[in-house]
Amino acid sequence: MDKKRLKAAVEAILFAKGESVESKDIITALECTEEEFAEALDALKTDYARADRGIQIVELENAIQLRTKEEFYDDLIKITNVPKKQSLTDAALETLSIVAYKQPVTRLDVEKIRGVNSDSSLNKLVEYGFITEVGRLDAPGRPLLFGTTEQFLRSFGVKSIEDLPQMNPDVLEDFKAQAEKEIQIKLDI
Amino acid sequence: MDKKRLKAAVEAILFAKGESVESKDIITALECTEEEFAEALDALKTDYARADRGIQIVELENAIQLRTKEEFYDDLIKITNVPKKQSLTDAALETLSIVAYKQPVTRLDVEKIRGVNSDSSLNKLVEYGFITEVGRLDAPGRPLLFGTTEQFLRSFGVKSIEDLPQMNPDVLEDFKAQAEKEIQIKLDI
Amino acid sequence: MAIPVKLEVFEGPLDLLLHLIEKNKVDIYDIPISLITEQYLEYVKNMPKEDLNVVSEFLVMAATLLDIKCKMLLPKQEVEEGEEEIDPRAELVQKLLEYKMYKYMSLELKDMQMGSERYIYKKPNIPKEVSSYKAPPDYESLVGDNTLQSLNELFKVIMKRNEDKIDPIRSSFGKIKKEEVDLDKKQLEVCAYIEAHKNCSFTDLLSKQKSKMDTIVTFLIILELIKVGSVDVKQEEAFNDFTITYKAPFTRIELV
Repeated sequence: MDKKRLKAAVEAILFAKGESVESKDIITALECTEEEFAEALDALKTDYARADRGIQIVELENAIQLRTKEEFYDDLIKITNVPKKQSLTDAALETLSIVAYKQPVTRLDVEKIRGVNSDSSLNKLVEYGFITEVGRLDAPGRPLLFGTTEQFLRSFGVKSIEDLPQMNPDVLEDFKAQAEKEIQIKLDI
Repeated sequence: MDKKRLKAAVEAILFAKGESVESKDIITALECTEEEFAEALDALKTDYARADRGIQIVELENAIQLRTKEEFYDDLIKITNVPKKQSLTDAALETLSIVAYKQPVTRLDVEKIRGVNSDSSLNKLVEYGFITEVGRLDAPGRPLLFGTTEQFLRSFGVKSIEDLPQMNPDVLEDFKAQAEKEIQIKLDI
Repeated sequence: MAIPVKLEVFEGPLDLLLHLIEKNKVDIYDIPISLITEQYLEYVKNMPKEDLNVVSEFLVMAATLLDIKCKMLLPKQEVEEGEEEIDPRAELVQKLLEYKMYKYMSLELKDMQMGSERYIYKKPNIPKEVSSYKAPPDYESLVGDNTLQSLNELFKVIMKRNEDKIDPIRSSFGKIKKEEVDLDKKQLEVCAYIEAHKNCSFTDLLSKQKSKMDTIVTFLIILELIKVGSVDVKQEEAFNDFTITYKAPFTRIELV
């Protein structure tokens, strides 16, 4: 398949499918090499980057998907029914951050960290499609394990779990420094 | 709104809606003139006409819509219909053997022999082209008669129906005799 | 009287503790346990008690706090050489830090979600020609290992199975007619029997019946005779036989 046709075919597939498509599936269907696919994808991205284009490619784990560019949101809400955003409660957000950073986790893991029963938060997150059951822990009772979904990546604007903001011990150090500073201020007064 | 932005916004709207959008609705949403809109639309059409684009604009009455170019349907088929390995079910094989050896047969004949409704097996076999309607029985309701096809002969390596191993009345008599014998043995015990 | 205080809502005991630590501007690594416990208990005392599950979660933490407070009041235990002395608060501090970290990350997530709200995705538009496409039959895989021979074998099996369904012995049996019990005749028989014996045993009467249906009908007739007052039935002891005594002339019984 010549380069132009390959590029066009990738666009055609992404448009028709609407949802995310795994790169390897496209490569199989179009019978091209990984390099040829990567080249076509790059060419498409360059195209879409132009100011007179309204759509863009978003990469999620090993899949790609088309979406509108952010700057047309205000125009779009005037004419399309924008799906309602799932606004999450603080409890659900806390639970989500535990699942995202510690996945796979059981209900009990979440409950231990939060110090409260988190069933309803977990259920809500499953219902919204942000997390899903990813298996069972090899332990008595074989409890369910939860992990985040592609929908989570999409809704929170990250390519993959690795791209989540880092949560490292430094953050904890910051907390400590902050706490100490606060105490200092107090003592100074 | 500058021309490039207008063009991009039209693309974003067409993409997000997926279905057809009335031109006047786009004009209202983007607060542009009819001329500006027509110009943007033309520019988009010129873009999409290029060989390296996979989508096109379709105009219907007073509405427009984005659509995959027809020449990529084959690629889409490859990615949306992952071919399942086809094989004949036991039910279909039974039905096929009955049609092959007792043809021409009606649905009712097959059903009587198999003891179960065989419509779906018969339909499947017709769909695969192994059997076909060969006429109608001269009986109340004029039921359809089925027989095997050339495809069946080809696939099972027979030159003609006459080459099928015959199942003659003697064989049936044998079965009957055999069944009686078995019962006799049972009674003797 | 307690002044009603509008209570802040906390996600859980850890959330409340963090709040108290921040409010008092104390070091999370060196929590003044008495002060914090006191404030914690004060909050729990005032919290709405409707949801006992929630309350109990807060109470568990209260118990933990009191436990730590006790340990800190006790004189320090002798520590074995080389081993570091364990602060009773250490475990709680760890939990608080872990929770605080995830809580912090949850705020980051919240911002991220707001930032990615402005993209719109589209629904699939699979052309009809594509979605209704049916792959042509792959005859090789359809036929698979089946041969004309196996088809023939299968046909023989089916025909045999069909033949076996007809049991050659039973199919030759004549039909057995159902024995009907003639109610009028039966009634006359039973009545005549009782009248002739004046006193008779129920068991004896039943033992004279030929079939199950006869027995059932006889029993029903006796019940009816009792009802219309033609006979008396006596039983000397539980589980013993009944004695049927003739009382009055019989009238025709309509058994339904």
